[in-house]
Amino acid sequence: MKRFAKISVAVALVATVGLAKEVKIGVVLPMTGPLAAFGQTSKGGLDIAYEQNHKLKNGDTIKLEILDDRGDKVEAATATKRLIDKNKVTVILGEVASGNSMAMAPIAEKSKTPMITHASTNPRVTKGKKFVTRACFIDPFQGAIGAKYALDNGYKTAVVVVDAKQDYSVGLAKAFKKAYKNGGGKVVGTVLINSGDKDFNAQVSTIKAKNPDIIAFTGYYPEAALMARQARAVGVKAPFIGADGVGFPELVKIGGEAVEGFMYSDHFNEKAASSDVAKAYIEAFHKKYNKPADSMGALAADAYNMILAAMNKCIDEGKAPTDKICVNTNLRNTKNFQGVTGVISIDKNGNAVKSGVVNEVKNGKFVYKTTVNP
Amino acid sequence: MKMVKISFLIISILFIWFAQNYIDPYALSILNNIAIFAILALSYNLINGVTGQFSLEPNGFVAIGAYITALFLISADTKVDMFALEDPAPIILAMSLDFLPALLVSGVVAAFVAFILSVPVFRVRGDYLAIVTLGFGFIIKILAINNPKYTNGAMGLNDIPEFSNLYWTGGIMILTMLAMLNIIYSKFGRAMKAIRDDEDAATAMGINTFWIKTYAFMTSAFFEGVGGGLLAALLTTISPDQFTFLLTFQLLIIIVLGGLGSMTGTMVGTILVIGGMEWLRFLDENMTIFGYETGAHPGMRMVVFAILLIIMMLFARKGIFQDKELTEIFKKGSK
Amino acid sequence: MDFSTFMQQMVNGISLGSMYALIAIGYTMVYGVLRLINFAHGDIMMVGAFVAYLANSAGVPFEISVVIAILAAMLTGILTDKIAYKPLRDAPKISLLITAIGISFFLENLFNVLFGGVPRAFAAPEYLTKILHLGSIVIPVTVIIVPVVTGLLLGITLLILNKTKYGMAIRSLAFDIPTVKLMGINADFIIMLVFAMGSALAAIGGIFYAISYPSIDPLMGILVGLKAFAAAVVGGIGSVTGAVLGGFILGFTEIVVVAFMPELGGYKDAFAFVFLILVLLFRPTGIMGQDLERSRF
Amino acid sequence: MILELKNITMRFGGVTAIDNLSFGVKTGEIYGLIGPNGAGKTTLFNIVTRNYTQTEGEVIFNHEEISDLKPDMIVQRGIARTFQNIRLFKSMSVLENVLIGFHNQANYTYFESMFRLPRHFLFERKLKKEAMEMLERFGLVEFAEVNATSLSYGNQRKVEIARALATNPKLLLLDEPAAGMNPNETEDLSEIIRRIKDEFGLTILLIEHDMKFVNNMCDKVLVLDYGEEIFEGKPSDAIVNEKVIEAYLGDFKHA
Repeated sequence: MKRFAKISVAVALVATVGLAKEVKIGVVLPMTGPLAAFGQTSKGGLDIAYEQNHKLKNGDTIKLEILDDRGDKVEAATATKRLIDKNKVTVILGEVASGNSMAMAPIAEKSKTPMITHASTNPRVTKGKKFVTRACFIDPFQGAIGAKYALDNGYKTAVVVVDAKQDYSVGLAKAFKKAYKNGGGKVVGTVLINSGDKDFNAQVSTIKAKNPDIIAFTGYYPEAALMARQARAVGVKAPFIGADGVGFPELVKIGGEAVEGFMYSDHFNEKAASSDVAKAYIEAFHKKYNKPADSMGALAADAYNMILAAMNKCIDEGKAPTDKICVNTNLRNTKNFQGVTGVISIDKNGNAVKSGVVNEVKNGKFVYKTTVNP
Repeated sequence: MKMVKISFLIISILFIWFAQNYIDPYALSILNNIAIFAILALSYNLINGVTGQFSLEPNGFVAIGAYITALFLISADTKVDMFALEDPAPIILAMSLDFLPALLVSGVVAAFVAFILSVPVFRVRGDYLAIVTLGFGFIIKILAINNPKYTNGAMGLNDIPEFSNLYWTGGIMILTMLAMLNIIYSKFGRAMKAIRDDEDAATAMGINTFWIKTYAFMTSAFFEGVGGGLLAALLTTISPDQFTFLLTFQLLIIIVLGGLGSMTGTMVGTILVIGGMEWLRFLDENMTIFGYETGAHPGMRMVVFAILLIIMMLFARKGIFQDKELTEIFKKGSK
Repeated sequence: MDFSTFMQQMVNGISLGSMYALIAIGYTMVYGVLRLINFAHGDIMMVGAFVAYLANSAGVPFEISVVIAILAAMLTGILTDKIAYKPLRDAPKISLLITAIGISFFLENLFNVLFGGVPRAFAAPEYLTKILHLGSIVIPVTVIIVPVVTGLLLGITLLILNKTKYGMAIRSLAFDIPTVKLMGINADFIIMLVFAMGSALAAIGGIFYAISYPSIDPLMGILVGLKAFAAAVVGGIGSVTGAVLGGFILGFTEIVVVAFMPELGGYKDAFAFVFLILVLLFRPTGIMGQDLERSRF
Repeated sequence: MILELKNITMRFGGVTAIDNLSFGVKTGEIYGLIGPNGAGKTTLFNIVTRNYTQTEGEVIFNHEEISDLKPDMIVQRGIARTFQNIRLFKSMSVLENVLIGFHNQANYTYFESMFRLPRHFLFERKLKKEAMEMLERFGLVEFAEVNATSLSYGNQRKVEIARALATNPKLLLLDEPAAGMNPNETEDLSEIIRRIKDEFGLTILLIEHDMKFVNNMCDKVLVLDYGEEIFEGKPSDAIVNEKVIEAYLGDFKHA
């Protein structure tokens, strides 16, 4: 009887190798629209990881189905439904903006399709969801990094700028305020903006009136650059501190020297990466794009590799890599996964516990300052 | 002639029953989209095609309908958890209704807003109607963004229970079609067409054109509100940015392609445009034409549609059905 | 709200107002002559800003790329008229409006496809982005240049309209195109001139807008265009000075009111449309306008 | 006296179109308004139909001052009109055009139509019957389903009058009904006008240039020149009146 079992496993292996199936991963990214820079840089990192490896243990090849949601949450929801129902993908990778991910999460959960977001830091994306995991840290941690760094450097009073249109910004602002108050800082004001706005005269004059030591900007880079410009133009001297939504070359291009000294927390910085996985990725990145590797690309690569690792584990357990339940379970149980952005392990609510960095804009360049561990 | 109408009715009811049970989810979601856009286009055609008032109001009323229905459907504790900027106002927490009453209330509220809007709008003639209704759409969006206590602000609403299936969307589509045809084939429909052809002559016939235009505007608004509610319950997530002018632009293409003033034309227009939008999606994605990788160009689909609309206006201004109904074409043909 | 901040906001208000004015002039001229709301006009402003950006980043000196941008915008305006509006000269009003919307969508999405939706940094030369310090008031230099240039252009436009042969032809077209044609004036050439002038002014407005708010994207023309048209209606559609007046009123209100009551910030974009509805209710012809409704009996 | 106009003056900017004019029309009369082009005839017409508001003066219809009524209100009071250039509804059939005239006589509400309640059918049938009778009276039954604007000029004029009659008027205003018609069409038209006047007990106020038509139709005429009254009385007297001839001949002098 044993012989027969061995033969059938061999046959199964041969059979699967023979007709190496395609395993589809659905990817939803904002390739156009206000958040286009996030989408395009994420795809850059994903392409590197795909070139490095797109074969599973059993010979199946990975196929990426990438859809653009124009940075709009309804389009993100529709794209997710299309990927699951029409393209029959096994896993959904994406999205960047927390608002969009929160529109996608219920759809993935309802159809029991594992979904991993590589960059949405708002805790409510994975809250109460068994099929949604995350490859990046969450806002309470990132808010704490920014608050601690500001207080350590003697900025006692702060005005918090919130982008009322982005869940990411609202969540981050709440976390920053909590950590800043606990650390002894004083929030002297909150100012609302809407992403897509260009004129911040009103907000800037309110900040000038409050005259804080530091301005905590929790939105994305297009508005950050414009506000910095208009603040400097009105004579506001206080430095800005932001988060991963700000760390993009366009910040300097649009902001000019108004963004000099702009501090921000982030997932990854080339200089701080030590592991050989990271080094291989950075080297491949420089060869392909000859510009410094950014955090969005690195996170996307990590998420992609975590999916492959989970699928390979399913194959070891004798299940098919397209078995959504198995892939999801393995994804949720990822422990000490050596990724480009550091060691990643997923806790019980599907969030990643990992370290973060703080960078600063110094004459037009993003300079690494320090690393903060969970 | 009666037979033609009855047979159409039966065929569509059978089709809806068949589609809901036997078609794969993706195709079903397209059918749902077509049904909802048909409701919006049919009612939009009343004010635009039949009464000849060039208004750009749909996205405003669809937004009203979507928000009201969503707020009625979402349970109180989901609201508390979802509202991030400010806690929901007591009235918002108290709001809860079943699907049908929620849709009806959305329609009535939209119609009431239309009535208030019609006072400034119909006092004056011509192009200002287009700009004011366009401005109305913006004002609704800005109100939604700046009142987080009532609408969760710019982040919109998620986790809306998915009630919309083809029975609801298809059923209401049929009711909308019947209502529109009943209005057109009555003294009110004739009065609307008279206003479209020559408003002064209509006044000289003793028609109070202000009221007739307001009836048409309120009817359009009612069904656009209901359509908005169905859309919210289909997409399960809505946000202020979603109800932009693009929605009105799509409806414009539909009624122009189908034939301004023709309801059967609008049905055909909806199927062609919404089906086409989905089918042309490949234009946005990476295409390999003769081996040449074009790379993904999102937005190409809309460029094609914009060109299509301009060509249609230049060469086929009357649309497929002109302003005739299917039945009329049969009648004309047969004589 | 101390004095310096007040002056600060006054100056910003004038600058934004003049940008609206530049774009509003184009709307009012086209409407005055053709009774057509040129929905694509806002996007022509975007074309101006984008072409200036593209030429400049391709190494062309800023001043020349501005000229190229103006020419490109004029060409776009003229082509729009030739391809989409001329064949429909005597079609029902509704077809013209739908075609105008079609052109507007075509331009937006074409630029979106060609240059992607990524907001781009608009690099203006040093002398345009310098910041002056008058006592405690901090004034970016554009805030002075823009109103001055606008005043200049308004003067030139009025001069052309009132003093030149073509200007007279344009003004007469505003009353009755068929009769003007009878008098041997090539109406289509004059209409082309109107589109060219309107588009050129819109391009300049677009470039100034891009200098003050240096991130440009294909959809930047929509809202600004609509607000400029609302300003033209408030000022009195058909009257160029009315359009400029309307533009200033709108620009001024948006900046100053929001500066005094920051919590109204979110409603900034709605002011234009609230003005519009008020004007329609109480004075449909606008502040300076006269009733263009030709007698129908 | 069914219609009375007292000291009517109408100024457009600097131009005085009508200068302090007063006249009255008795019930059952066919009253003609004649005069050279630009004499103010159509302006006077539009004052009666309230499309224009006179600068000074009163308009009394059926002993009621109607100056502050809107154009559609005076139709319900019983004043119907036709237009100089026939303005039929181009997308509708002849029958539908006439049905528009009956609009206010069908009192069923919007919802009764939408939900097809009995009153809708009741009135629609009644309206259709009355409309067909009206077409019969004008000999247009065979064209009922035909698109109104595809008819001959004479027939289109008949449809327009039929449509005006459908509003059940007491006073019918005809703006150059015989314009552009050949002699036997004019004859046919004047015969119909006389018949409907008696059958519906109408009063008719008409503007006309065709003196032969005015002569055998009108009981009384008012001749206008530059907005002033230069003659009122029987048409036969008007033709021989020295001032009237001078006004018309004068036309050549001005040219």
